[in-house]
Amino acid sequence: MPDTTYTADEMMTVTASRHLADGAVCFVGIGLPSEAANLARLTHAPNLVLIYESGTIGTRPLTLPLSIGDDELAMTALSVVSVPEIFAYWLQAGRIDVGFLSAAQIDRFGNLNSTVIGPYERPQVRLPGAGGAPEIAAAAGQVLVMLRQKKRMFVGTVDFVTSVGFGRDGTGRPASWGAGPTAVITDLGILRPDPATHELTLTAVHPGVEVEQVRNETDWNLRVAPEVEVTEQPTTDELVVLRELKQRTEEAHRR
Amino acid sequence: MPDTTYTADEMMTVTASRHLADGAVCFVGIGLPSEAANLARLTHAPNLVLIYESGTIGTRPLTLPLSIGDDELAMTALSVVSVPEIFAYWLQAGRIDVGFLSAAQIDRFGNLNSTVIGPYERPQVRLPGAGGAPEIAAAAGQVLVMLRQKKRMFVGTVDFVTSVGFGRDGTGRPASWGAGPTAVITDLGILRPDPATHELTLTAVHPGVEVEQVRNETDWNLRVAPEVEVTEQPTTDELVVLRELKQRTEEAHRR
Amino acid sequence: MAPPGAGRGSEVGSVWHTDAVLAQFTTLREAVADLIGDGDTVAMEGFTHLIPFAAGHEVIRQEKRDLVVSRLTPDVIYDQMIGAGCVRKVIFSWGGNPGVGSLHRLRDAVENGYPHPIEIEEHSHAGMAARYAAGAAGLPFGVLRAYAGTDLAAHTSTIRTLACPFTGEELAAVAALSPDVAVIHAQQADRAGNIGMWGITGVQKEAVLGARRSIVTVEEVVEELVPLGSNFVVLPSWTVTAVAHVPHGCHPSYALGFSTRDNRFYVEWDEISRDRATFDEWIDQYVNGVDDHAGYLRMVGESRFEPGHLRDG
Amino acid sequence: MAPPGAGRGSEVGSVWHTDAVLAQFTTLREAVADLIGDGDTVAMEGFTHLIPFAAGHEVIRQEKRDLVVSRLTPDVIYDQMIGAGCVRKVIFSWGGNPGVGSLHRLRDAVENGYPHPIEIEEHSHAGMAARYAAGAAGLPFGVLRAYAGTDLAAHTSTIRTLACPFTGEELAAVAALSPDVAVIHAQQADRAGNIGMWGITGVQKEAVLGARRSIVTVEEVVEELVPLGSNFVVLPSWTVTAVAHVPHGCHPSYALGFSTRDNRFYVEWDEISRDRATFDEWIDQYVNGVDDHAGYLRMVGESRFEPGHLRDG
Repeated sequence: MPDTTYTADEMMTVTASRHLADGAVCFVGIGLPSEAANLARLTHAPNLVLIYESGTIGTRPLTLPLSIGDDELAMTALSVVSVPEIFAYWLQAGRIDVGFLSAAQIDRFGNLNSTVIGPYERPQVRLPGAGGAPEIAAAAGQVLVMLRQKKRMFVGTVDFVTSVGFGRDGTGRPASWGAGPTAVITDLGILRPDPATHELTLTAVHPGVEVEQVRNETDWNLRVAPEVEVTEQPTTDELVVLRELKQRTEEAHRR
Repeated sequence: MPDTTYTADEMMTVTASRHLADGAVCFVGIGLPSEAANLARLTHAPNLVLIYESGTIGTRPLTLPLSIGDDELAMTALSVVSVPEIFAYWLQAGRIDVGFLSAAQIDRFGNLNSTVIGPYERPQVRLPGAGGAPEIAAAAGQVLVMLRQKKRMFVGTVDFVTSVGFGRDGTGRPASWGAGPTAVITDLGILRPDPATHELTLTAVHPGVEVEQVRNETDWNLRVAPEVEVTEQPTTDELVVLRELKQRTEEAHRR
Repeated sequence: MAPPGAGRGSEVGSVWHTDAVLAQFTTLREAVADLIGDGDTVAMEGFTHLIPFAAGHEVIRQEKRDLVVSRLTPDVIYDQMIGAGCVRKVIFSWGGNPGVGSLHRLRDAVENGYPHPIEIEEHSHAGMAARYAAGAAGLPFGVLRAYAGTDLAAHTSTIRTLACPFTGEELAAVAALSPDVAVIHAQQADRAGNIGMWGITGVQKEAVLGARRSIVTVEEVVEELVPLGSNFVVLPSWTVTAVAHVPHGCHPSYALGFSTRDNRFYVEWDEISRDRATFDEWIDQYVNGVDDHAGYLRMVGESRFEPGHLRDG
Repeated sequence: MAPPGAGRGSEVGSVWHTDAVLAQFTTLREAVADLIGDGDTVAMEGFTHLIPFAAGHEVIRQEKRDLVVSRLTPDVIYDQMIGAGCVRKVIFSWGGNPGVGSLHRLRDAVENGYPHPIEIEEHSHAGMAARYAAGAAGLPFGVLRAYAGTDLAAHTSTIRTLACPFTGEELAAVAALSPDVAVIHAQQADRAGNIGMWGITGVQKEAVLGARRSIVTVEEVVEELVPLGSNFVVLPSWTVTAVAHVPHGCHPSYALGFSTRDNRFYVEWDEISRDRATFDEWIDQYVNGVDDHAGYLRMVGESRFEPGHLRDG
């Protein structure tokens, strides 16, 4: 049963969580991806395998971690391995089905920037940097990207390619890699790469969102699919689970 | 107090054990080296660190292992690591002070053969092969070699270089490696490489052994040091500890 | 070299369907029948400890042929498989009977071509370990400081050299070893098929992670894996293909916490394997003459185990 | 690249004298004074868990200068050291306040050259991990499938490419990272100075094994290390230079089994560090205004720890 009282962020998180099939192996970044992945695990995908770059494999946190290495992740994991091992034996080896990323900028070919705004040597804003993202973007079977649709984040070309989507011109992704970004899930809708050109294309909007709104929050001439779907509203169950998860998390982090 | 009733093998083992200083980190092969290293640990070198290639670090076996991965090694170790790790992080990284090897053949420049007698493609005798020896021979701070002095084993040139001493002509050991074989300890005496030519030279005989005996059991024209020392007889304590160790071991292996 | 992430799933609608299925519990007979084919490259690993003998016997019983078998220490398990005619090629680094002497069936095959000629591909332990590690990491090769000055590289095509792009130092490169099937014995599986092992674990983790398929025999099935002891290693269920509950499946090797090594058997093997007829007789009686590992254990006799170290499997 | 085995001992008579000495128990003050010099490359590692904050504060207190500091996740510890003027260069892969936002002191140094300009050398986590692993393995470089198509390689001289000698595939090579000093916090040392840690251990083992010298602060000193929990890692005493008993030496990070992460502090740090004056005040009060970590803990107040998770140190 759909619940009509939800926020745009909740819509985004629920939509992202629905992209994760039960039993998939998911390499999760902190923040929005972690929230969506754990929502999936607590709803339709109880056997989702969550791997965090701190080395926790098969972790089942009760609360969302504030940091990628919180004790909740270690204590609820099937096993914990070293950081060199998690990147070599688990990510690089191609054992990850879904890599889940966010970023400060994304361009029309799904390339991600989390390094700098402005020139590298004299940045206007120095962002945190790559972390595990470049190799997740390359090696995961597919990549899901989650970020809020804002004009300053959806830019024609990113200031710095931290993680490769389809390359600067859409042809830069080697065939031997994973499929790359298959969906960019925002608070307004879903963008997917065009099968031929790899240009991100609006294929779905969330209920009540107009295509024009998405265009306005995109700093390039956004392609729109011939038929734009409307995503399904969150169910009451999804919202209840998500809100309880966030409440438990806030209580834990306040301590 | 010296004990005059001992075997040539016991003399060899005791002599080898005396080459290990307390606190040294020793990478140990099975058989004679393992016996000598554990004798040292149970006598003058209680803090000798024994590492076996099965991944056991700081092991303190009560009985000698029959195989390099016996449970006695795992259960008495400070820690156990994987085999890839023991070779990469511990041996290759240069953490080993003394590598302790044996072989089927040794040549005048301390090169060791444990691969084949005869040509490689059509061997007369197919020996077990390299195991950990080539990298122990290269990376350990120094190498001690233990084997019985027999003409068929002390050959002018080995049929196959499994582990490098000083190379085929005595000049083949890179300066960046460990010191290589510093002593070849046999049941008759001790051979050491000449500082200039690296040719193995008889520097000591065990009590009661004539230089001529050693020459007769060497299949090349053996160099003899100007002054050949005589090694010290085993003490009663050394013999008691060694014999108890061997008896415990035999009882354990008979089960 | 399989590309990372390629060919492991397919997108249907907006949901990714994964191949990362959980391990199936099965019998060892079914696992060997289904997962090991003639001509496969098979790594039956275990460094003295946890050697998967029951699986080796099942391979003999099912008359698998032309196998390429890899192992750091071929040990008695490959001696048996070679003597029984299952093996076309051995990839190894130390082929002896530890603490006892030769592997007579391996030697007979290499020296005399009996029961048929076999190929060998020979490395050092360090090289083999680096090959498995590269396989587990999805890299086409491993780098190590090794082989220089030895005669090994001249006889082994999976050893090459490469220069460090920073210092120019010349190092050894070894080709990754990614077996078709990895077979290991472990102490425990939980009910979901997650594998736990401890003590000396050799290259088993790397062999399984680098292999296309894997079979794990276990001493016991438990509700939950509880890490204990030094070097507790976990293989998640989704990295394993088949799990079979085979108590004492590693005899005459041992499983720490369950049994001790049957050193006497290793000594006796020297006599059994030295003579072709005695060997054939032993295989007929102890392997082909029984239905499964339980039958083998009855033949061997419970007296062979150290009672104090046994638990019910 | 130091050659393997070279320069670590000398032969006197027939006995090898080793440099492999056991770790010395000392105070953190002495350890930092003796082992960290101005200009050194220092790796203070810990992935969220077990971050050696007490040691970082001691570095600030002793006014170390021109340090090259490496860490996958610079975190608040390097933010403090950078703001206090100890750092010449940061080698890193993710420089944020996890779950909170920016490291303001790091940003102020990079964006505005305050308190002085700093150099950066930037990798991905995978690359940094491979660099530490190469250092621990005594190799001059590590190999990984990474960086292709990104703008990182163009800005970082410790990233190059090399071709697989078997397949021709082009891969990334990263220069080994072998710090002058590695500094970590662990749960336990035994009386001989052997170190035990568990839970998330990041790259700490590699950092210590790859470093010339090392300092380990520990939550407690025990008679004997008893492996427990997943991923129990041991560093033998002879691989460590100095051990100091510093309970809660990782606050506001956490030590599994001893404390929980002080998430509130990380959130508050955002405000403290945003402003130069507020930052200076905090350092004056909490670091320079106290003699040692016990003093810091008194300032912070025991109320900051989760009582249920604490044991007496």
